[in-house]
Amino acid sequence: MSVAASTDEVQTVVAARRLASARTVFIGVGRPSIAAILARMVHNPDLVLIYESGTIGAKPFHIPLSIGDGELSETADTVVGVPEMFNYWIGAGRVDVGFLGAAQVDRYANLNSTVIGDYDHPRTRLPGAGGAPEIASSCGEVIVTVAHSRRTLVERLDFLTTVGHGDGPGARGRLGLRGRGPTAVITDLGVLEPDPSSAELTLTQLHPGVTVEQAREQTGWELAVAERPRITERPSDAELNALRELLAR
Amino acid sequence: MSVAASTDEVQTVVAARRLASARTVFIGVGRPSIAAILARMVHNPDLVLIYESGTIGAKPFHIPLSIGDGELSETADTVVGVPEMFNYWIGAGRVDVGFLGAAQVDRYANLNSTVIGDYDHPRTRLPGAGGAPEIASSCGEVIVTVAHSRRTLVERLDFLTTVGHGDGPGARGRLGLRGRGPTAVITDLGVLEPDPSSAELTLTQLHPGVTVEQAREQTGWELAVAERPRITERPSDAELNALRELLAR
Amino acid sequence: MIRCARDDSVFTLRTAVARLLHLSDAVAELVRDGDSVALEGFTHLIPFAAGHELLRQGRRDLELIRMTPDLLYDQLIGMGAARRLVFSYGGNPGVGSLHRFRDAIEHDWPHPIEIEEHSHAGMANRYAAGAADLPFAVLRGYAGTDLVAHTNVRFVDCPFTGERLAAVAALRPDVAIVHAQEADGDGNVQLWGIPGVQKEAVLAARRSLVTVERIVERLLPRPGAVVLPGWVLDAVAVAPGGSQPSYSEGITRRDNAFYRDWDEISRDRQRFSAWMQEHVLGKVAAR
Amino acid sequence: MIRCARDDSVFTLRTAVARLLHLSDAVAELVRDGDSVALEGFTHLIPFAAGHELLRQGRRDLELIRMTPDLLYDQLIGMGAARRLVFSYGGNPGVGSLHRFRDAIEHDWPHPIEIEEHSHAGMANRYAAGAADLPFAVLRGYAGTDLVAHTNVRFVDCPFTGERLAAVAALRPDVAIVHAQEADGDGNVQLWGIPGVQKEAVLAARRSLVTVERIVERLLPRPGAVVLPGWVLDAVAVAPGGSQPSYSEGITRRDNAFYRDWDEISRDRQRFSAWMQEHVLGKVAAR
Repeated sequence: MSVAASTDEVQTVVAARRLASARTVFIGVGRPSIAAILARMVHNPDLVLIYESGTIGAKPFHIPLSIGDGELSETADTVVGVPEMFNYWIGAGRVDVGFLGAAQVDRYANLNSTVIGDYDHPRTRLPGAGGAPEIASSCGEVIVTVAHSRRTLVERLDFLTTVGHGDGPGARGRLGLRGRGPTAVITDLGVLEPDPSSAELTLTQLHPGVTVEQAREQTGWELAVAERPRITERPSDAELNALRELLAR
Repeated sequence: MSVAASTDEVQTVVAARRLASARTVFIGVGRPSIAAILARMVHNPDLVLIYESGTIGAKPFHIPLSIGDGELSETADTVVGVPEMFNYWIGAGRVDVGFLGAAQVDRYANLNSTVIGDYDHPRTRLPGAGGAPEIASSCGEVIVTVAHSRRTLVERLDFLTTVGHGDGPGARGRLGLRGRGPTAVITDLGVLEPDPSSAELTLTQLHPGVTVEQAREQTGWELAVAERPRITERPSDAELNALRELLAR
Repeated sequence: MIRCARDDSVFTLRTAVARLLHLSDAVAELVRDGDSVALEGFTHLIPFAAGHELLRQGRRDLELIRMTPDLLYDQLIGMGAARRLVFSYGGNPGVGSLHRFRDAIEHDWPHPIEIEEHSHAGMANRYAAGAADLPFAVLRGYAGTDLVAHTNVRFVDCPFTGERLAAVAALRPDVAIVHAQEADGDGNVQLWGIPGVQKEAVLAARRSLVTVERIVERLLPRPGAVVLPGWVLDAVAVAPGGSQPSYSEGITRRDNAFYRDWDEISRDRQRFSAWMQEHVLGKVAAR
Repeated sequence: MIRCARDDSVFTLRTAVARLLHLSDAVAELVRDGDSVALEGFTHLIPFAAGHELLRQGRRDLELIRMTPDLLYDQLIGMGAARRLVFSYGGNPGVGSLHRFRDAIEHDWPHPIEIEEHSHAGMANRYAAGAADLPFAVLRGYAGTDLVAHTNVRFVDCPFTGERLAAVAALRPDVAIVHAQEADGDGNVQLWGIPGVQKEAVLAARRSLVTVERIVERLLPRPGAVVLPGWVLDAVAVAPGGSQPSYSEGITRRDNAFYRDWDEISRDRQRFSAWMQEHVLGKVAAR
């Protein structure tokens, strides 16, 4: 049968599972797109994929390289302009789940995708905000996928591009943000979820073979750990075959 | 040859002539629509007709009963939604000439299309503002067509629905209005134009056979009269034949 | 459909598609006495069949929202279904007055009616703000007019230029009802021709119903079409000819003769009531 | 095209149609050194041919406005044409960094560049405000982010609810350049597929140029099309393949391989310069 799942594959499969009961998901390219297409293949054939290029209900067969690939507009239920997309669809809170990546994530799931280093003299200039701030402030919930490393999961962001849970409990409400904010940070080691009372990201799930110590070591702050972290269910044959088939298309 | 022109026909022909060099005109139904179609037939085949239903570049063969008749959308260069029409096209000042009617007009070409009598207990409830206020505040210029009578050309409006020249010189600027405002009020007796210095409507043109006295008598304020009012050039055979052909379609 | 982002139980109410209901069931379920209701359609695609069903079911005390009340709201007002009217142009296009609208305002018949009126630009921006779930919209308008003293408009200063602009409050109707040419089995809706403010009205409303001329296997993309995904709608109901005497581009034609006839029919209270009894109350919704 | 309503001599500059020009003539006439220039196209329909012509004509000191700088602005920045960049996402979509963009910001190469960055929602609303000739737009955004301290955003209170909203200033570029599938002889333009913010960019700009794949006798209405009447444009220029390596839906395909290759080509200053010399400066605009 199939070769055992790689950490990369596990991360994507776990992300896809999170979309099993969602109606609509807002995605960019890369892993979020792969996870959403996989979710449509395996868990949730009615899942509505929305890309910021304006394609609503896109049904890509291939993994798109850009959010504006022709296959997205050609298969969409409807295609709208960018102002309409952000005002009538994202801003209005019509989307259940927003998928985001980031260069840095802090313990409250705030995100940096702007600069590493000082803003005016950056060590690394990143692409910038794009749609992330409003996706995070308007979607029903947000799922973040990043690599689990001290470079990414940091004590302090170099720049706060996108508000997750701000400075902790109640911050979203004080800032006038809608939706529940980040509900999961899915890494190649496990899943971090905000603690219901402190809003701090807590290790609640470990991928097969990963130890709490490894996760702690790769986290840039003193990582809170759930009493009994769940162990990720291994990717099923159906999930893995679908994912590999998709990547091979 | 043709029967002599009626006062109604003269009024329409004079309105159409005003569109001889316009690029774009915003029109409602009734006389403005007839005048604009006539202008396309006789003077200005490239005239772009814009109706508030969102039809840009409509080329109606028949006189539409409503601003949303199918013939308008079917022949238009493009059809846009109502918010876009008012924001991107009218509000942005893209239209040369706006054509308006009204139940009452005052000496500064302000218009009432809301009520006759008191607002809360009106003698006659009129349709209301529609697109008129923003047409008058955004188009390059405004042409008003009304019947010439004391009931219509009044000393004091019962309700100021649409600002023409406000309370006189400089008023439009003070209110932040764009465009030149009303440049002509075309009636069945002649044409009133705002005096360049006082902004007060002044009789500058009389239709054939009409006297200054008749016009004065039918105006609800002491009508200013130009030193030597022009006499309207009689409708040509081309104009009259086209108008009658249009009305007979 | 649910307001997903304003609710902690995001997924519990989820429906992936709009339900296909009989018009009478849809109206019974979605519209309640006292609701604010927007039946939109700018000259084109006016949802007459749904409006008539409101009357047959005896809905009362409604706040009726519509840019152009047209014959449909003239009928609803004349039958006493409206508590309040929010509008921007209350005429019979190209014909003249809406007599029932006038009679209600001028003579409180059949009962007094509250009004809130705006310009078209104001109403369009109010819907657009509602569709974006913003509390207000800005536009250049209202300045210098008597509307300022008689409607709900405020002014804000541009924080960049200092220019004073009008601000209008978002419209958030309890229910929006619009008519379209077609829907597919999942309740995805397509309309084409003059699009008006229907998309905004539906997206601004808490609940929504679309009546359609027909159900098709699959929506064939059309030039100038507006597509409303089924997941933003609550219900779709088939109502062939449901926009008459308005029209559905490509399927029915505007009955301009009826618009002219309405002037006479509606002028007299008794003739109006008799006409409504015979042509509306005495009928049932098409299946 | 003229700004009709802001000018007393309304008709004197009138042109009923956009002029059909050769691309090099259009760029020479419409774009000046120091201009603010928006070359728009959201992944789809990016006007590469026109941008390359800007470089061949040696335009300098430009304020480059674009939501997604993409490869095109990477090239313009790397060649030293930009004084300032206004944007919301400066990456190579699906691939990674824009190396010339990074090199300019991180190492001032080939010279320092000023930046103003926003979120997509902010940029889109800035264009929409420009298209409506309003000074600003409101949206829910920016609150709580470090962007507030580093960009041009202010806050206004809703005069109805008191809610605090972000306000962004209208974009009014000196010139907008977009690419479309086709135009007719009067310069009426039609584009379809992902529409992005091109309509807004053109309507917000003082001058505008549209490059097209082809001229057709008559625009055949297409599903999902945006039509720009010739009278709102200054010039139309034929540029077949003019959006490559981006694409023109239905005519060309996105060259994803080139987007990947660009990562290597652009990483090194010399290799970049040599590539530009060979593939851009050494060519002439297609006739």
